[in-house]
Amino acid sequence: MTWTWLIGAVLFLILAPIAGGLIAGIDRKITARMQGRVGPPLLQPFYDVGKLFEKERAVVTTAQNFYVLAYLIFIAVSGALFFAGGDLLLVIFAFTLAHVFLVLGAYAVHSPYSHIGAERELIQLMAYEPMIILAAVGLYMVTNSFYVADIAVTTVPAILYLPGVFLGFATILTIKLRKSPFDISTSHHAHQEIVKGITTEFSGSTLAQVEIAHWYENVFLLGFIFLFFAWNPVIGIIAVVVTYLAEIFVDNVTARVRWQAALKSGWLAAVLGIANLAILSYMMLGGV
Amino acid sequence: MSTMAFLKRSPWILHYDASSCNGCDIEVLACLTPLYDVERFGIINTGNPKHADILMITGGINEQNREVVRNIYEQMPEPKVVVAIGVCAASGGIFRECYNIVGGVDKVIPVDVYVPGCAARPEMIIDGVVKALAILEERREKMTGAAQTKESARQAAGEST
Amino acid sequence: MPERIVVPFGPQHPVLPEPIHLDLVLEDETVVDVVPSIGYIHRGLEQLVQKREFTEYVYVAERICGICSFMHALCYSQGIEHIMGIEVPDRAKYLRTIWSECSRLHSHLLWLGLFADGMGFENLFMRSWQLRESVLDTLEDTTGGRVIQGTCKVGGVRRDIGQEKLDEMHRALDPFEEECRDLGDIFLNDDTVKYRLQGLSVISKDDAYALGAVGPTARASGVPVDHRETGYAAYGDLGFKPVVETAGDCYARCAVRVKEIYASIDLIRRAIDQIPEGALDVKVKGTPDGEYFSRVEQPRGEVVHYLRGNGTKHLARARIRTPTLANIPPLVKMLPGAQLADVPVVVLSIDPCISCTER
Amino acid sequence: MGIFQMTKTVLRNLARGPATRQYPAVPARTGPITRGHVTIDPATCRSCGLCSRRCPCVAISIDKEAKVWEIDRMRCIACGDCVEGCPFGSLTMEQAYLPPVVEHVVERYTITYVKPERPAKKPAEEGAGA
Amino acid sequence: MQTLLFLILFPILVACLLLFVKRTALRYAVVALSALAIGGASIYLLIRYAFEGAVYFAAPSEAVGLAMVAIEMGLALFIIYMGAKFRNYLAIVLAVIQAALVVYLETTFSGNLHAVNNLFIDQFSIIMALIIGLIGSLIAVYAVRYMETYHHHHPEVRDRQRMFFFVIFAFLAAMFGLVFSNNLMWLFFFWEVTTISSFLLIGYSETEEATRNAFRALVMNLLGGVAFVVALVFLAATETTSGGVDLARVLASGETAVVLIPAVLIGFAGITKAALMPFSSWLLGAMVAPTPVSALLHSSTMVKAGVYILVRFSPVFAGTFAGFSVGLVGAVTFVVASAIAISQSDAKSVLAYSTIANLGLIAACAGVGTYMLVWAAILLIIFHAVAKALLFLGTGAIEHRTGSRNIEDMEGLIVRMPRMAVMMFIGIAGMFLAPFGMLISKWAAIEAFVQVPFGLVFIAILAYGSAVTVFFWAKWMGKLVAVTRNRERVEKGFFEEPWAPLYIITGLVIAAVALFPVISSALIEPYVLGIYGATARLGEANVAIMLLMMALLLILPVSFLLFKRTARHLPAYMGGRTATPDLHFAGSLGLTREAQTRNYYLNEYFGEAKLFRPGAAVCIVLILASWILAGVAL
Amino acid sequence: MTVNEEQTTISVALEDLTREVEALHAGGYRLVQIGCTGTGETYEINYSFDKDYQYRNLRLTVEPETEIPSISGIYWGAFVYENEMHDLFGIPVTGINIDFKGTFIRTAEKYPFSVTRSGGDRCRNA
Repeated sequence: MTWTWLIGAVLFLILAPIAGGLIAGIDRKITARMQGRVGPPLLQPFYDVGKLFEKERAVVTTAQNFYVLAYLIFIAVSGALFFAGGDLLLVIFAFTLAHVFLVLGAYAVHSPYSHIGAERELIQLMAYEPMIILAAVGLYMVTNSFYVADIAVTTVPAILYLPGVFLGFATILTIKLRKSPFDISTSHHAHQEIVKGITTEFSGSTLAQVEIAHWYENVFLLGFIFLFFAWNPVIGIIAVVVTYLAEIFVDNVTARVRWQAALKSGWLAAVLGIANLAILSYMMLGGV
Repeated sequence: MSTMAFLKRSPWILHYDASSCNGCDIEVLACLTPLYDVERFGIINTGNPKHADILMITGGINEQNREVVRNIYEQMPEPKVVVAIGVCAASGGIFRECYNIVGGVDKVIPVDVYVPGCAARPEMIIDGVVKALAILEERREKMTGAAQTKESARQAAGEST
Repeated sequence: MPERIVVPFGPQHPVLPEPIHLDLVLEDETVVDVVPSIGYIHRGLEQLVQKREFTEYVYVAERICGICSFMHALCYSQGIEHIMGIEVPDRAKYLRTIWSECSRLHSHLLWLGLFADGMGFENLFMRSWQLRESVLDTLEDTTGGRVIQGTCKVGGVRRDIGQEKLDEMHRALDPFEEECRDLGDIFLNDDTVKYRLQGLSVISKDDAYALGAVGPTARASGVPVDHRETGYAAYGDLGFKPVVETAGDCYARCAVRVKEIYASIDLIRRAIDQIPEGALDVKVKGTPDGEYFSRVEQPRGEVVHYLRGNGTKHLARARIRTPTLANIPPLVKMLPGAQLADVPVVVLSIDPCISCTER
Repeated sequence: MGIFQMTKTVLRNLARGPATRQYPAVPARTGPITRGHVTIDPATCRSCGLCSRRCPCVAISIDKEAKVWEIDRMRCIACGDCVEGCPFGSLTMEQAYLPPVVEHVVERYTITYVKPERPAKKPAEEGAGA
Repeated sequence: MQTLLFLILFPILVACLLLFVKRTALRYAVVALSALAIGGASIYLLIRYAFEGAVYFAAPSEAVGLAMVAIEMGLALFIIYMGAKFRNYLAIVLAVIQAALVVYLETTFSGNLHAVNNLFIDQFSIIMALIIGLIGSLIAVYAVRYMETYHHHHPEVRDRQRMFFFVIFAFLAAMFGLVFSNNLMWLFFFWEVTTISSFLLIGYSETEEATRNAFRALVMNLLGGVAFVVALVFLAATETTSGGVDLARVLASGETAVVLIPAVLIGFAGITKAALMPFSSWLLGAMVAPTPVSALLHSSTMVKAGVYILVRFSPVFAGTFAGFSVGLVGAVTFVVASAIAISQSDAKSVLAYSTIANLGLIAACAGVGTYMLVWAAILLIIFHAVAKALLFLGTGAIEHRTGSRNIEDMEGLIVRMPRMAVMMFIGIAGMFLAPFGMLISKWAAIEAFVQVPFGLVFIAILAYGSAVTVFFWAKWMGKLVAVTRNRERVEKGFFEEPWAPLYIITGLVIAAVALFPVISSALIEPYVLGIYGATARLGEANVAIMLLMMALLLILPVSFLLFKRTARHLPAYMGGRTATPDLHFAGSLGLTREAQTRNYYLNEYFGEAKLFRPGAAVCIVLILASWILAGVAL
Repeated sequence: MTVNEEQTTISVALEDLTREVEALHAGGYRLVQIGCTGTGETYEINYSFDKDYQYRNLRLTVEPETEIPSISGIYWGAFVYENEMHDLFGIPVTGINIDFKGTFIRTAEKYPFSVTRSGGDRCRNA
């Protein structure tokens, strides 16, 4: 057993917030350009988070800090597991656990808006969970391993076998990135009927932690996209960039949908994934 | 403690219409739009007092709004500043003599910056925010100082729980 | 089913540019009951008529609302002119029409932006407001103010628009219309927008009429009420036809406004073509004595200024019934059954102007 | 295609670059008749008080005895009625806007008009209260 | 051998003793002591036999067999009597058919009804025995106090506690017998005893609803019973090839095609007992019974008998289409029941649906029956038993304290009953969150299904099913942790509450997580290895990670200390309206209203009315398919 | 193209109000507004209706404190005007379908437009 996995994890824990913040900055800049604006400085996300840490500590209930901290830690842990090359399913479950903590934080504050945000977050969770599991299964079917370490070094162009899964995953990626049309539980940009939804009652450093967790999450998700193209790192990186740009684009050309549509989209994406996998397994059986 | 002063690079605003005629409100919103784009300065219109640093109030505040304004002001975490936008927010403006107008935001909560005009223009509002930033920064320094003193006093007293 | 969520919606709320409060009762996210409450912008400016001379009151009327500003001034002035029997010069009438329609453009574009924002479509909000800025620039160049014009007065208008500027405006209209049509296409054809709007909160023609809906809210349900048909100001000369839709849902309400933008551009074009030379105002002599219900079609619908003079410099009473007030009963009927996510969309679909409503 | 109807606009925005007016760097856009703020030429004011009477907000007050002309900037709605009404052309509507202030401002000007002799202009300007 | 007999017979003894105990204090003493004895014995069993693999015992057969038939006839008569009394003729018909078949079996095939060894024990039996011995007896202890309060709250219900505890202990005995029997005739006997026990306990309150639900349970279980007897007849008839009624011989017979038919029939009995769709309604109806009954019979033990038998037969199912079909019944049940659980607000209904769902999942694993899946299924049985028992008992305790078992009314439990809330939290976390057991099993199941032909169907179902599971558990958790202001604390000190069983079970939940690698390597893996010659185990690195996560969870509360001092407390955002900390705000019409936060139930999509019928229909088709496929295979 | 607008005003007695309004309702008129004017000692209440720009105005003159029947049973949307009338003028209106009981428009002083209001300066911040 080597210690290389530890390097991946540590690098993720250190670099992901930096990369995530930069990605967020670039995202905001590009979004602004798409809207005909100049947009904030590139480092704006860091200023924001730095500012939030400077603010007074104000809470509705002390318990909220516990849940948010747990959210941050488990997001970081699941990302670290991923970059350490761990079992993809375990990563996904840790990831779900992290989100459940965020939801619980929103429930704990016991306020109408964060409550609705929490319910919606759960609906989102329910919407994307099947697809994310299927994505892992799809990668397994192609590479014969659930371990990220194995999937990442595969020579099989997974995307060619899993176009449907990838499309489905791209759909739920919109939910995960909290981008329009699926930014129903909380929203970065446009105003929302539920104020800030799940983060309504979080302020100051608590909100900053949510933000940092989001950076971690984004890097992790981009890493996940990379797995589909892992056989060629150059193409992989290009694909990640293109996918993210496409997400920004979609964010900018759609209205937010209702939760029903979010749920249906997520589940239909999963159906797409299933169809892809069914064909794949048929082909594999036929090939034997 | 930190003296990085991120605060003035990332002022998040909260806008509330406390009995104004809409004129100033739409100009506040216009600040967000491509032509003025206050996000250049890191400004985001949060709409949520818990996230906001700058409270922008328009209008002369009527009887019902008194409580609301006080309420959202209290809900904003320190450090915070209040910018009164338009002459109504400063003095009640043309509605000053109406029976239902309190007449100026400063009669309800402390105001730090007054932006004149009827309606205040986006450029003036931007100026107002810039002016508020200096005050915000001042307040932050004071707050960190105070917190440190308090913390050390507490530790000295050996207080627990 | 006792599982009902009660949410205080507003007065301070990010999707509400103006304070109004709703007590929402939800089942899951479906609105089952809504009790609105207003009064956060009630200033009591109707009573100011007793402290301001009737000619000065036009400044107050302008500030009933910063969006419908010009048309409030217009409605007020027309009312006084009717009571005092003043005939306004034709050029002033045309100028009033041009400014009215510019205001309508700016109001509708503003509304489209807010509406997009309510749907969570940030880019569309930005785009609408970006277009609106060119209208505001024109207004500023011709009246001196972006949102509060201050050019209408009893007896005429305070400023002229030079021929040069008129020509410039005329030239600018074509590219502007093209951009507006692009914008309108997005509102009318985009799938996500349609998904959010179609079939949402339908008000039938009969209901709309019975509930006293006015303006685009009524016209979207097929009730062809548009006060411009009575031909006040210069509308009588311009061949005006109201825009009417029949579906009665939020999409129709949006469509009416989008098409009114095109209509307004057309009206401005024709008004600039036909504008006659002449005086800008007539001297106002004497004081008003008598009463009149002055009505004007604002972007949000029909506004009624009931003015009553008693022969002194101060009016005895000004009672202003604004379109939003008339549209509140339909709104109360629209909300139940909608989703929470639709609440801002439905509320915005009547284009509420709370500061008008409450005065 | 119904979906992504916004594409054209987005691409145009990307191609054209930002429409933003870089406000603090570029001065604010004003028109020729923009109503910014009212200024007085104390040298020509004859203390008739018409402006004060016309003002719909009671922002202007004038003390004929003390020869003081006051304007409460926090009341003035810049309607320009006073300028139109001034029979001596002492008032002008400037295009420039007033800067924000941290205190309520009432600007005072001492009227220097003394009969038809040469009046000495006093360079009082805004920001008196700051 | 002695321990086995002790575990079967001792509870009967206690049961009879309890028939004569009237006073609660005395009953408590008796129950607690016997619980100690039973628990101790089952732990002894673990220590004694854990490392020995399957051990068989030749117990006296003739006399016992006869006695059993006699008792079975007696029970049939009892059912006929009850059926006549309450005019439930279907029950009578089924009981008569069953009795007739038993008589037919005894008379026609009397020579074929012998097993070499009547009793046996292996690691799987040990696990089951531990569940029954520890959880079952803890529930019994809890029930003493509970029933006292129950009658206090429900004066209209006739006090039949002596009968109640008699049945409880008789049931424990039957359960032990069930998992130790190698003779399928014996197994069937104990099977029937659990059916009757369940009938008696569900109908305890003697209300019309209770009686109706009791009969529903009876009828459905009898249906399974009939199938069981038919299977026995078939086995007896084909004794030479199939191995007759000797379980070990049947499983080892190798004549898959022959054995498959009885396996499918017994599997059907398992399906009815495990309340899979379309038979789920009896378990839901059973929720009218006092909570300990729900906990004991309908979540932790009796329904486990259903999946126990399925798991036992999974080597037979493995690789057959019939087995696949049975597995699909489980999978469909899993997703449909989970989805319906979303629309429920009654805590016991949610628990019931979740039980059905999890049993479905276990059945899915058992039906497909590869070694990894059997491994996962047994793990599921363990974790489900502990967590569900905790949740049921917790719900009962909450109901007695707050007067409601509606989840909405559990809002702010963390403030009102903090210890109970933490226990419930742990229980719920045990049902779906990452470091806890159920999720480990799900994870294993997914990894296993991937390797099965057509396993994709199961994976797809599992993916959706676990997504909806997260939804309904998390929203319940959210209710518990909501920090409500101005609410009174209604909980007493640690030792003042009669919650000792709860504390212990909470400890068991945590212990199960912490020790699951040990449980797996000491019990499950040897068992699976013994049967399949191969076994599943989780990667060591992953186990370490899971433990790390557990540790983190325990460390995190430290953050409370971090924040406590300096934070300023703000009231919740109420749109700027004047509001009090307990969420009353100034509403329209001048009224003061309370902001209410209620969970979503999404009835439109996940309503019982909407999903049950299609789900049941699919399951019926699948069950029929399993029969046909088994027939075709023959 | 242009429609001529006509305005007519008819005085009605309190007891005839409901009947008249019903007649207009039956005649296909829509409710435009209800407005109130204080005229020294009494209130003039204008019920305005419109049909194809024909403006009909029912004028009711009442003493202060006279209870007025609500017409919200006939025109559902009348409640906004009636509540407003109550809140600003202090005119008691009975039987409003959505009765805000004085909380529709909350004012710093009660019934600012009431004719019976005891003196005092109505201006604030003068």
